[in-house]
Amino acid sequence: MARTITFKEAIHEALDQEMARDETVIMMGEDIVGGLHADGEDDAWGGVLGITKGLYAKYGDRLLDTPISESAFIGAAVGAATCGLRPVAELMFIDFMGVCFDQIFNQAAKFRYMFGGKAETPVVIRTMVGAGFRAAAQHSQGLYPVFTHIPGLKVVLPSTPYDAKGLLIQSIRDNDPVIFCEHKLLYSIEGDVPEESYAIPFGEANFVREGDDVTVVALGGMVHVAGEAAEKLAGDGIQCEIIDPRTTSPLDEDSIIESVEKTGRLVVVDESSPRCGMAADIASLVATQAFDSLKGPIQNVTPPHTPVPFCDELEDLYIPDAAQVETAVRRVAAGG
Amino acid sequence: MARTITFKEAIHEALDQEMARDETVIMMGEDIVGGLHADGEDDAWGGVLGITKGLYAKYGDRLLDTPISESAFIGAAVGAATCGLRPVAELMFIDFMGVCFDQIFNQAAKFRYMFGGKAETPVVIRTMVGAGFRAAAQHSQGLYPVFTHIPGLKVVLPSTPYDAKGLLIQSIRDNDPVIFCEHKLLYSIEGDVPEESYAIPFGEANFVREGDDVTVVALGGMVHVAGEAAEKLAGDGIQCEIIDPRTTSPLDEDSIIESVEKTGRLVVVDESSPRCGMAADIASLVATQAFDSLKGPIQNVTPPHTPVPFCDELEDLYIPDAAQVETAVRRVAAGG
Amino acid sequence: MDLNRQKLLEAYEMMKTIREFEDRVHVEFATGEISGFVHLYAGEEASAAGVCLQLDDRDKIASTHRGHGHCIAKGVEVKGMMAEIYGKQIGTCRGKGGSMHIADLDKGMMGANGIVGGGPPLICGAGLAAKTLGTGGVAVAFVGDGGSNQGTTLESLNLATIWNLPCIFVVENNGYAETTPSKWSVSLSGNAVDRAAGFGMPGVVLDGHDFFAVYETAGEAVDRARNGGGPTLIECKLNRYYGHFEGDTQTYRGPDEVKKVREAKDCLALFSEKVTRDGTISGADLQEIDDRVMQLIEDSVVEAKAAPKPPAADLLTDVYVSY
Amino acid sequence: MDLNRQKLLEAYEMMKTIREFEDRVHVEFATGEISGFVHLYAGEEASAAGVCLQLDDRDKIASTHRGHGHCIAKGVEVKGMMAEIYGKQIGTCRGKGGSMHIADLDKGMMGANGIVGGGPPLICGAGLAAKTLGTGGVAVAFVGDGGSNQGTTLESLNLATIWNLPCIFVVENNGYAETTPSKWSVSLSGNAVDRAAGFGMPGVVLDGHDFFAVYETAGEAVDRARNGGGPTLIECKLNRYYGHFEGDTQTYRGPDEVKKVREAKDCLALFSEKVTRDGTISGADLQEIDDRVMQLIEDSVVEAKAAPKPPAADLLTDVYVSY
Ligand SMILES: Cc1ncc(C[n+]2csc(CCOP(=O)(O)OP(=O)(O)O)c2C)c(N)n1
Ligand SMILES: Cc1ncc(C[n+]2csc(CCOP(=O)(O)OP(=O)(O)O)c2C)c(N)n1
Ligand SMILES: [Mg+2]
Ligand SMILES: [Mg+2]
Repeated sequence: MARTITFKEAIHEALDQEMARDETVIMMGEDIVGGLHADGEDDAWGGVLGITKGLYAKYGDRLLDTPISESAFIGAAVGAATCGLRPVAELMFIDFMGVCFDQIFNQAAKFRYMFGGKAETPVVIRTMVGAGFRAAAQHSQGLYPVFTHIPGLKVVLPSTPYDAKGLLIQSIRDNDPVIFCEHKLLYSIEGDVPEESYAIPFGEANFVREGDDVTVVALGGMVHVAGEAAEKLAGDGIQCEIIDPRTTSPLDEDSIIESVEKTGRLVVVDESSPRCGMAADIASLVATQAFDSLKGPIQNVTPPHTPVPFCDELEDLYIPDAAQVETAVRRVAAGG
Repeated sequence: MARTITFKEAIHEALDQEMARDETVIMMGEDIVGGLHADGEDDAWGGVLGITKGLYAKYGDRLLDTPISESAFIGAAVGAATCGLRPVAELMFIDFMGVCFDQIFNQAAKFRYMFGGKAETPVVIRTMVGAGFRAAAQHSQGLYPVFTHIPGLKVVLPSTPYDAKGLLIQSIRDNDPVIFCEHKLLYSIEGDVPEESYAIPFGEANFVREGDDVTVVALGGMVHVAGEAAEKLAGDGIQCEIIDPRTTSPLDEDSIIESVEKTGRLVVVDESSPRCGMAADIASLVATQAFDSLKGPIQNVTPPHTPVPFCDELEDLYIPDAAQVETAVRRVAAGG
Repeated sequence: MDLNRQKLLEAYEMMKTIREFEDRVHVEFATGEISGFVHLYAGEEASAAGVCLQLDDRDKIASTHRGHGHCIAKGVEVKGMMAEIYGKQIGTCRGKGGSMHIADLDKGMMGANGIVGGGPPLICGAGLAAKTLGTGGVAVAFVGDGGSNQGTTLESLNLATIWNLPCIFVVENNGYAETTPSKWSVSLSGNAVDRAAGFGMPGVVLDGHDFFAVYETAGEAVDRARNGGGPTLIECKLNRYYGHFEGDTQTYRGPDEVKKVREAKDCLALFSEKVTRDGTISGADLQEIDDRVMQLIEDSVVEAKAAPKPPAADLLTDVYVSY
Repeated sequence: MDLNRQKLLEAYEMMKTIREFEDRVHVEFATGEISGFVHLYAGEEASAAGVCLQLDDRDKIASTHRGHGHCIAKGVEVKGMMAEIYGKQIGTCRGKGGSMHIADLDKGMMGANGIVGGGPPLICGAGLAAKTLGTGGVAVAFVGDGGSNQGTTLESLNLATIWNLPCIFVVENNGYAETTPSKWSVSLSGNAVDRAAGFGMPGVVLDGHDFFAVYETAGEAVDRARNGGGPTLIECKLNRYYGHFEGDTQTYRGPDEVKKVREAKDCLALFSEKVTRDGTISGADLQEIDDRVMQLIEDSVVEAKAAPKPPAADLLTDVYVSY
């Protein structure tokens, strides 16, 4: 039975159902219970945005508050994952990766390969990504391209409540280390989500909208921006095919290529930094694998090569918007 | 007066000349003096590969050995750079970025922007990159795409002794944070290097070889691999234009585009991981900015999406070789 | 202590300015006109003031996400700060940094920091620069109890010792890191100061509501650092009056916790009482300062609100010195 | 101490196996047939053996770049290890890890580690898993004096305390991190143990050449951990016989430094002397072990050399469980 719930609720529900289903699922992070060892209410916060609130009442010690020691507790999640648990660790903002990246990219990501196939590390790192919160340069980054770059990691970037739930359940059941990226502007969006548990397989893009004229690959929050542009463009007879890869690693290359084979035109819309970013990655995929189908230049719509500014107006300029996508689509539709 | 010296000597010489020229240049890193506080010989190591050996005798306390606390000492270099020094910090292997990345990407890289243009952070981080040393998964990575991804950082990747000296001098004189990547397999290569001091500007690619048929953009150690392939191909009448960007950030986009406008064909050869890597970045640049000049698909030659294996034979298979470049060039030359 | 009347008035004005600044930001934030994450320092003023009044122009500080108090204490212009929090072009950082990133290098203020534990390594660098350049300067890292558990902080303690740096680490232990109590998160003891010895430096713990205690201890640490005696760790036990950030309902705190602290441990009240009791300073003197401070804060809000946002072009500027 | 004859013979065989393994790798490395970075544990055997003989199958260890000794002590197969160092398919890690990455999770050996300080966070996780799953297991992180300065290690000490984990941190202080002496780099005192108290855990320092001292102290720490008493820090003062890695000329060491240590502080000699002195064990018993060990090492080298390299296809396998 599907109901309309928020992205945030979908994440909470996925965690709840998996913790209920599997006793080896545990969670850890800063203030994910929140207040536990203090004098006031237990479970006061449930994470900085309240996403895990209520889980402590159900699962008790399987939720662990942590000190501000990301290397130690993310590393502990990684270590515990090799010892029979399925930890879900919360890195509050992906921007904090700089104090704990080693445990993710040199340890979790490489164990299986370095150890000759004799390790499994089923750890999930949930983390907030993206701009739009007026949170400035150190709390607004995408950074998932950095994780996508690392062999051994899987990277998930849901854009809807439905996908958030199904992909998080898959992340927890998956036997490889997964970076689960939650775009902070999406938490409040609503969508139909089945009550029952379901897993969405990795590496299967979602065709958000079908169309014959231009392929638009959009990621995370940008899926909605692209949708807005597509709506407008449809009025002018330009039909966009919007593809949401949902996971950047593995990437559903086939779906992207197939679509470009049909449309001959590609726009990639992504909110992470442009250099060595996701847009470049996907543009390169198509330029190397589906070049002959292309009728004209690929257009990437990304922020500029700058940190994220604080001031609202500048931040709004920083984030790609529907108008930019529209322009890009019109340009490729006109060309070739 | 130019003499033939090694890449390693060129780096030593650049450091020596800059320390002599400018008293605010200091150096820090693990064992860069080596033995200083111990009972045997001072300056016993001069860094793990002996590159800084001899500088302590000349510059004394301006070289600082450090504990194995990369966050603290890389951060100290960053902090000192905002207080009137020009520190050159050595991160022994770029693979160790995971324990200190925050000080680089959230602090050094963002100060100027976050502080409204009121900061300069002239810090250089020298670091070893690349595979081929049989050093396995945690000591053999490229990782410069991760730094290239970050706005606010400059990233340098020299391929010859001449470039190593000139680019390192520029790095030290530069007023922005610079990641200076030394490919460990290049240390022993020789080349002509002027004795006098000179700086090579950033963002100016080197046309290693001119040719009309195929543009080959190659980076770091791959410049030599591409050269080998080009030599062979020339025998068969295929003329490669080899471009070595020398700095990945800033990237000399114009030179790459101009060359592709001439040849219509592009092969990118890079040793870093393929996803969101340098090859993808450059392929995307061309697919978005010079598409109409392209006569056929771009070919990227990179390692597979795997960690670096230990065993010699597997590592050799991992690293792109001249045969792979040759095949790629022949394919693009034949197509379109 | 070298606290003459002049210096006492200065201390009071500094603390009062911080308090009024924070109280006002609290009020203005609630109107919705201020964006982003804002962490207020109210209640902790004696720490910033007691330390920074021992510093001079050669000296550097690095702060935390809760940075306004340190900024004001190190002499950053209040109007620029307020405008920065409003994201305006006349802000200290041209509106590009916001509350969590106010910095003014010319004043020796190396930045608030969005990364817990971001400051201590930088301060090792500031100390190293002072030592290398022979400026005689010292460098102070402020860090929270939560930040005292960050590896970057712990490494910095050791580095400062073995490099013999003129550094001071001030742990402002306000009892919480967000909701997490320091009595649990800091080695189960709640005492960050206990770590000093293991890192080879003197450690002092004190009542951080007491300006005089902070001032005296900081003075000793600064002297030691300036004279080549190396680093010190100072732990100030104190309290924050508002939530972790604006919007925090603070249900994790005991019911009357903040109320009690405000009544018994207010650093401004304690200070006023002490200096007026012995007659050095009159109530009227303080009132005069209060009035001036209120006016300054009022003006800073009015000017901040009226000021223009940065132009669109600013999005792309100041990423690099040259590129 | 529960050291019966059987256990003593086991201890001797373990230490002897490590010694012969390392001595032989040293010799073989010089021929050029072994690639990469190889860090030998010779001289430090009493630490690995003293600790690991207190552990059982439920228990986990994490090691460092200098990992061979810990692997052998935790029961990893010597032939597989040797083959791994040669990069062969029959190696513990199919030739894909090499000396710095030998791991055998089935044996509770969570890996050597190329990253200094990589192990302690992982060991917090192993301890947490044991606690959560109620296995009764304990988890031990070995870390060098150099590694004791890494933020990851320091954070882990605090985490283990506040989560009350069944963890033990064994700092093997061999006097150097590469060329850098611990008497300087570790808080100027050279004593990592001094940090234990600040992180709320017992700390014990001992002579790491003395198997009996290590064994006894480790036993107490293991007992405490198993019984819910939380973590312990043990610092073993010891020496390495070879260079930091193979190829290191060690000119940073005092002229006769290693020679003197080998003469006065050899853990195998001290052990043999003690157990033969009181007659529990005869020289012939030890000789028998020596012979067996020599043969094992000889066989492991012969087999390793003869074994095939992994097939080319292995380059692409085992990046993920599924992708
Ligand atoms: C590396 C990092 N981890 C987590 C956070 C999120 N965060 C911001 S402030 C804070 C609590 C800090 O507590 P404390 O250091 O005691 O300072 P206080 O807020 O009490 O002044 C946390 C967890 C962060 N900004 N950076
Ligand atoms: C994070 C990190 N920094 C630096 C290195 C390089 N490195 C490898 S071993 C070593 C010295 C380690 O010293 P110690 O911890 O005392 O162990 P020991 O070698 O003495 O056994 C260094 C600096 C590394 N591998 N990882
Ligand atoms: Mg606090
Ligand atoms: Mg050591």
